[in-house]
Amino acid sequence: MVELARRIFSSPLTVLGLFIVLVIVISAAFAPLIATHSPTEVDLLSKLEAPSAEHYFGTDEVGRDIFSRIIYGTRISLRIGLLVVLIAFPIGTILGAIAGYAGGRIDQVIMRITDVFLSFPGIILAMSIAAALGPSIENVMLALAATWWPWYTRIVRSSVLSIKHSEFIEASRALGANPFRILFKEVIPNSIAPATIQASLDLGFVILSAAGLSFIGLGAQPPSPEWGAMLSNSREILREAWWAATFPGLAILLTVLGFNLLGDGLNDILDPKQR
Amino acid sequence: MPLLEVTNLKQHFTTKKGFMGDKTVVKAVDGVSITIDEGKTLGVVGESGCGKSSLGRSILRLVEPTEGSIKFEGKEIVGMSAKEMKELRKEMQIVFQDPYASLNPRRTVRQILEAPLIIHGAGDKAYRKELIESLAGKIGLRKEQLSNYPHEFSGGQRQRIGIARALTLNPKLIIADEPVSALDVSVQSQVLNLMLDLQRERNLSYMFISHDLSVVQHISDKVAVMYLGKVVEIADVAKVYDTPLHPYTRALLSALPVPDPTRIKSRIILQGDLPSPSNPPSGCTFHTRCPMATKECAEIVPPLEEKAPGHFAACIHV
Amino acid sequence: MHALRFIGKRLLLMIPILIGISILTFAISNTIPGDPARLILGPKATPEGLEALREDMGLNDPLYVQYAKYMGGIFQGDLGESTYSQRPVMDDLLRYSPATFELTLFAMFITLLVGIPFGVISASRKDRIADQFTRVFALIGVAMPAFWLGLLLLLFFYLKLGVLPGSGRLDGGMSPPEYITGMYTVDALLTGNWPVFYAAVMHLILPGITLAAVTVGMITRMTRSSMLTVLQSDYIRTAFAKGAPENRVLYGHALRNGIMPVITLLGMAFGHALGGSVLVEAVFSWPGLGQYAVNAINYLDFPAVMGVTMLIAIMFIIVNLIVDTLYFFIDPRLKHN
Amino acid sequence: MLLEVHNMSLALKRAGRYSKILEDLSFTMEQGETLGIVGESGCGKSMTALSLMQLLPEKARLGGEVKLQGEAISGYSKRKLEKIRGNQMSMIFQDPLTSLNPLQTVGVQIEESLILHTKKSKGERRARVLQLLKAVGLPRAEELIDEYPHQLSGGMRQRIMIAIAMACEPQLLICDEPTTALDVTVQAQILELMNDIKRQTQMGIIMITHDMGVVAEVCDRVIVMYAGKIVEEAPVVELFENPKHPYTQGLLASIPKLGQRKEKLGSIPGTVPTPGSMPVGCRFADRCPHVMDICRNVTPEMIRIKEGHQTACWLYDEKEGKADAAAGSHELETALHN
Amino acid sequence: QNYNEESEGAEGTDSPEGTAAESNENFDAEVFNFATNQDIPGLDPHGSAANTTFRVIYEFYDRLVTYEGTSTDPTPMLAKEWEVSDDGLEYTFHLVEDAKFHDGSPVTAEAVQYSFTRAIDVGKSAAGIFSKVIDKDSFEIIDDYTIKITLKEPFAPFISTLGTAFGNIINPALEENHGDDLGESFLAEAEMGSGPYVLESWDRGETLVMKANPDYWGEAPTMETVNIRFITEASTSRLMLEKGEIDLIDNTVISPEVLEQMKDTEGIEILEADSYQIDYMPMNTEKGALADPKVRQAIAHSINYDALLESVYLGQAERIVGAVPKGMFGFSEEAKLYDYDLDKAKQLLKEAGHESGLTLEIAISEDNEVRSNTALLLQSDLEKVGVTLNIKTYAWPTFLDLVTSGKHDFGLVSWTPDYPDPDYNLWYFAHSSSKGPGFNLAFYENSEVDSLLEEARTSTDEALREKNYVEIQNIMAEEVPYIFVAQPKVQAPMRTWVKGYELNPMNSWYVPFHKITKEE
Ligand SMILES: Nc1ncnc2c1ncn2[C@@H]1O[C@H](COP(=O)(O)OP(=O)(O)OP(=O)(O)O)[C@@H](O)[C@H]1O
Ligand SMILES: Nc1ncnc2c1ncn2[C@@H]1O[C@H](COP(=O)(O)OP(=O)(O)OP(=O)(O)O)[C@@H](O)[C@H]1O
Ligand SMILES: [Mg+2]
Ligand SMILES: [Mg+2]
Repeated sequence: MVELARRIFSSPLTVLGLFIVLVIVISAAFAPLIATHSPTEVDLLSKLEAPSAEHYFGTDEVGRDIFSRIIYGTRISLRIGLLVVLIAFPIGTILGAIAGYAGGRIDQVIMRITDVFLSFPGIILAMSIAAALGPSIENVMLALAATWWPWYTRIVRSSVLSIKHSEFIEASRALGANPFRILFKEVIPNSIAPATIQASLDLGFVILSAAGLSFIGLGAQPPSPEWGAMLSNSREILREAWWAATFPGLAILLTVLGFNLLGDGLNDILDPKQR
Repeated sequence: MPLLEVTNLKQHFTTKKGFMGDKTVVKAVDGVSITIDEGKTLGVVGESGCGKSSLGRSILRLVEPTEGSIKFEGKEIVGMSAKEMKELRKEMQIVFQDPYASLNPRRTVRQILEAPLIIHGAGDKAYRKELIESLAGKIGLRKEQLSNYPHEFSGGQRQRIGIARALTLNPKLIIADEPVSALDVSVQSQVLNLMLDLQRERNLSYMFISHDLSVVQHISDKVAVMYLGKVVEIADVAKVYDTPLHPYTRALLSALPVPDPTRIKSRIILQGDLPSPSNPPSGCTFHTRCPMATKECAEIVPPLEEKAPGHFAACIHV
Repeated sequence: MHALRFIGKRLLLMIPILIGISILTFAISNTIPGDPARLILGPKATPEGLEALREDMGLNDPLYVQYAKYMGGIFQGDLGESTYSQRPVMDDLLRYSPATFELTLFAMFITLLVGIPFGVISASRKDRIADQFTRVFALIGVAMPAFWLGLLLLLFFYLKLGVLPGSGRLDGGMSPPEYITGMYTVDALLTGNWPVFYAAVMHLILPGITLAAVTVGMITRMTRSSMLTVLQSDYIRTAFAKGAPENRVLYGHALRNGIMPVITLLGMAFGHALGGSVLVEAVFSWPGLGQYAVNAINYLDFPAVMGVTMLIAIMFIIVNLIVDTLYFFIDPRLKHN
Repeated sequence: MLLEVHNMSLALKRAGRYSKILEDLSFTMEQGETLGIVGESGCGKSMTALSLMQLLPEKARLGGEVKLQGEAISGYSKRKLEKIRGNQMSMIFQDPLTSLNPLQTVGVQIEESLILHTKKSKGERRARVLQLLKAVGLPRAEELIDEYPHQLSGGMRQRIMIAIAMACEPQLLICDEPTTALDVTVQAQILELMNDIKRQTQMGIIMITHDMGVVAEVCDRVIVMYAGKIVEEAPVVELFENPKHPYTQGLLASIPKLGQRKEKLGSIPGTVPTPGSMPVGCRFADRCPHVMDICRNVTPEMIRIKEGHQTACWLYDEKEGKADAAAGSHELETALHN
Repeated sequence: QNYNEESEGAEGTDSPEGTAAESNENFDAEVFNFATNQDIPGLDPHGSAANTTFRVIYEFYDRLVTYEGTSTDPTPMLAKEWEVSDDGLEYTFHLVEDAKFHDGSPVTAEAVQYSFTRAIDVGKSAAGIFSKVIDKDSFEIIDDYTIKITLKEPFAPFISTLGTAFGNIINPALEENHGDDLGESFLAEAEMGSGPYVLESWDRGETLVMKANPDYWGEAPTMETVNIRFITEASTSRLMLEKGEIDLIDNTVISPEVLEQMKDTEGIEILEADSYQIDYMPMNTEKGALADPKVRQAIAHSINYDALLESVYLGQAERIVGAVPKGMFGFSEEAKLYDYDLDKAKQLLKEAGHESGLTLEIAISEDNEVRSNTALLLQSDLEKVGVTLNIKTYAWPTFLDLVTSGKHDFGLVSWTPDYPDPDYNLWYFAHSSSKGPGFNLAFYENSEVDSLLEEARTSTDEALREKNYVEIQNIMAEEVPYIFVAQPKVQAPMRTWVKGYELNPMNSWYVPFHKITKEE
């Protein structure tokens, strides 16, 4: 533990990542305490006000406080990121482990299905789902999860393949353990590390993708303070009210950056090759 | 009746090689017959890739043998149902070469040692605890070390944990697949000593696989020398080492660097490397490297014959 | 010969994937509630007209019949007719895809040009300033919302500086070069049409950079980690032991080995860029597949949606096939196996 | 004098901290001599070799002085070092598969040394490469030159490594466990080749190994290392017949000898201390059957036992020491903790 | 706001001449650049219902009659004059004699007959209008330049319909290109008209280029070249307008908020004009609580119309009461206006038995700020009377499906009539035969309204028709199947150098390129 902490602190970028992620998590947890205004209350008298002591990040085109919206937006973004990863990760991991461990025909079938989803253009899937079920954050998450899991399948499968013939797994078989036990007690715990690191990076990427979908109007719907939607709504007045687009943009940038730095750091720390 | 009797065992692997998926057949074990008596050790030596591990693994049915018969205490193992086989697994265990790879890095030593007992539903919690702790003592671990993870141990300790795991179910036969090859000499001797002690104590039988001739000779009662999936010589250890018959055995023995600077050696240096088991030479598979090879060697597959009492070799020239 | 067999095999493998994709798309498009016939005819249509059109479009057939018909068409190179543009989907795809392809390829070009040297520098200066700098730079590219970046670039390079054009593939009023590949830069080059070539390149720069931002990050990161692994390998030590100077080792030995996983990733990056082009095309009014797809979905143009999806999937698979083939030629271990 | 090493020490950065890997190594070597370095895994044998070549990982602190043929190479610039590496001194690594670049043909890899250090023309280089291939006993040199490492067997690869190292006829050849990864029969071939080379050239060879058999076969003189320090140095016969340091004695005792069956082997209890947590005093103290108080407090100096034979142990003092306090392996029993 | 100042200052100080030079650079009096974000699906006048198509085919083709400037009265075009029989069934048109198609052949009575029969045969959008009253036997060619059309039944707005894009006259030479699809695939990408412009090139999704027709029979077109450019991103087209690369942006592209911001930009002008567009809210009268007129009335009372017009439309709209837009014939001045009266609303809800509150859902289609803001405001208004309004956004196809199949409570729709006659809107909105797919999205049914509508449609008596329409509006005001929210103004951002552009209230998509000039 101490060792881990020392490793983390020996890399300034990882510390930065950790810091950003912490700030986001804290903002999400204590949004009502941190926010200075309601995130959705419209105040037409004070629209497009520049940043000031009253409105730290200014106000948007209907007079909502951008700072508060961004703070509340962390909740949405974190929720999207976490839920998508939490849906995609187990599906991908289990399928990948089964494919890798079972091999043969099962592997073939699973990997072909994975290929289908992998080569399926995700954004079209998202658009179709939005068209079918209506644009909403939930549907965006569904679409993202549907296109995300194959990555975990691939990663886990390849790491399963690399440990599949390990002697400790062989030993377990020699002891008479059934495949189920081997899969869950021996194979999966030893092959999800790379996928876990990927998942931590993905938290950022999912948020980014969701913002992209919101940007083209498929994601979060108007009153909700989703960053991509905020950015989208204010893009036309980028020059008159720079703050309206800049802060949501920065929020996305920093969030993704934070998760990336952290994920990269974890990778460097956990990857035995680079020790 | 020998504890283990293996007759004409074959283990062929069909592999898709490379990008193309060309199928090749690797005859890893190609008609091996051996026996192991109770309380005795059979040493199996040979160079890398000659099929030693495959032999061990197919005896345990970790891979399905292609052909042949394996009898444990007279019972045929080949074709046995999964359920019966599970029962039998208590009797035969395996110890692996790599002390780093043979223990699940994410489980504590206690969990590792407890797993076999759980799998076979042996005893209750208290019993298991006691058994594990006594085993730990045997291999020189303190109780509190049981909750450590494998990476916190040295190679020798890990190898002993591997042996302890094999012992939890109190088997009769242990197949030790190069248990000391990855260890430093000073540690290797610890493990060898432990194995010898255990054998005496529990009347264990070993199949001891190694490529190190001196180690094999130290621990074995009988030795089988393998070359390209076949046993080329098998006999009591003294016979094999003192009067080796097969030219391969002789070459092996003479190639061994002896830790004695004063000894003057006359070496038989074999030419070339071990041929690929997927494309073995015709006739006697050794003829391509054999200093004694003649024309017939390329044609006749030499049978394993009793050339001297209790001393079998597969060569037409002895 | 080996290579041919390999490619043949891979092409065969595409078939189940494409069937899977077609089923998936078909299923999804058919869960979208709405009546394409009504969309075509608009709110002012007569019920008889609607019915006739639906019959005509085969919308009254059971789903599996529709699917079978569709697949039957595909094998004759017929992707059906777009209900929106009322042209064969194939024609539409030929019209829209070169733009996307050109943009994506250009972005890949930038990606390689920037990503690989950055990755190499980063790896060879691990944990030093240059490394930290390139890593942060790459990460910002990855983390920057493409649409935002696009807008900022437009604001700066188009409005403020006025050095680069703002939208479309050519200057207003300029007519495109003779259609050969549909990629304006290539066609202009082939026909020696220099003004058009210049304009086409200028128009590619901003969307290209925007699209490449993410992939540069991906490639830089992968190059870095792959180079780090390679730099620790024994043969690098051998090269140093021979007395080879650092640059010779870096570029002569390490890079070629380190580039392998990067090449694999390149296929993925290409797919990513294809997907990302939807957003970038929107910002830069780039008349490509992304725009076409958005339109197709907005108008329940199922044949078009199917067509685009299949095309993007095929492109993705083919690029990955090319990547694997490249791999095959670069790595002698695969050739001789 | 071919090589003089004075007080060489090395610290490496690990997880943000420097830890001492090598401490105060001093030894010398004559032209044509083969010096063996033995010791347990992790004791710093490879690091010693890499320190000599100055091919250390980044953030390494290397101290002391190294003189090659009287030239203090330890102070050389990168440029100058590149000139001597592969030229005056070469190195062969343990794993012949991973030590060759998988993407270059064998010919190109051998030729590289020639490009770097000689002014030979293309044709001359090719001729030299062919000559080298033949010299290391490889058949079909003409074809081999265009093959890739993966097409060759382990023994052939190791011969290629030797050819690379020999390309510029170095004065010093450092071999880091050159046969460990090989099969016995192939190992015998390579050792034979090494001995041939030794006979034919005046090259000094440093042979790193943990196999006492190999030491006995090829070395003239041996250095025994333990936990980053030299504990004993002696001519090969002297070392086997008259080992002084308890560690050396233990090491020799734990080797199963031909003719010795199912007997208890000697062994050394405990494990090697890790670089981060070296004990004060003698590093072997915790495992030593003869441990005394002084061992745990004061680091023993190298003591001359006889001409060419020295050891770092408190059991001995200058001259002949307390005559053979520890003699045979039988005293170093206690195999296991139980 | 200081960024704004700074940037303007920066631009100003950067190069006062620079800006001028730049605009000079992009100024070309011969070329008109028009930006829209909507692609053109196809060019067949009979096959498309898209405004972007109308805009260009209106320039490629001529019609019997047309709408000039801001007028919504049909004026002669190809038909220099016409007579209508007293029973309103027979129309005789006299064609101009110098009109020529772009291939040089004259525009004759045969072409007229050909065009209308094809419209009906093709059976798409255009047929929706014409097949009710004419079929292929309706035509009688009297001579080359005279044609008589006999309606199946009287249809008062007939002349008005002829001025729509569906009434464009196509060169019968199209027949040579027929194939088996009535030339649909050919005409989707080509034009065979006689209008002031010819199609020069069309890069789908990018630019459509029109060139002046040098042999145009009418007044020579002013613009030599017209580029219709597809720029999907509104902010990009805005930038390009500022740069002078674009002369005019489609009035649907930029939201009122941003237009507000653009007003002060130098060189840019926002053209404002009345339109017949109405934004309205159908309430499903066949479903749940909304089936009760009291509830609908209550809702009508709970909307703060003034605030809505002010904050959502930024004042650029007028409140309306009925389906007939202000300014159109038949508009009722007297229909009841519901005032913003929460007490009354609560009272009505109580009477209807919804004291304890009510939950309803409003469906809107995506990507329109005005609609989503309207819904938001509505939501907060209704909350005050205890009605919870959930907003659901749908993609346009899904939305269309939902509201035409009656699964909605509320919808929110914008609508512009194709021809300036109350018959158009009212028939669609109120006739029982139009329920659902016919776009009677309230599923409103009132037999009195039905018969009034039918009578007015078949009558030629303008006074009677007007009376009927007013009556219908009054009835509907009482029963409130729809809440008519606003009649917004059309605002088109353009360069100040654009002269002569008039927005027609009915055809707000129409840009008379052939009459527009550019003067610096
Ligand atoms: N599962 C398998 N699939 C395909 N080929 C295999 C498999 N297992 C072993 N082989 C092949 O069978 C041959 C014998 O392998 P085996 O591992 O039994 O040799 P070994 O004598 O144990 O060698 P080593 O000393 O290297 O452990 C080798 O050529 C090997 O490549
Ligand atoms: N790159 C490195 N960074 C930090 N410490 C290292 C590095 N490489 C090796 N070490 C440490 O240096 C010590 C000496 O390692 P070295 O490789 O020289 O041992 P060795 O005697 O060659 O062992 P072996 O017989 O296993 O090859 C070990 O404790 C090892 O953990
Ligand atoms: Mg083995
Ligand atoms: Mg080493």
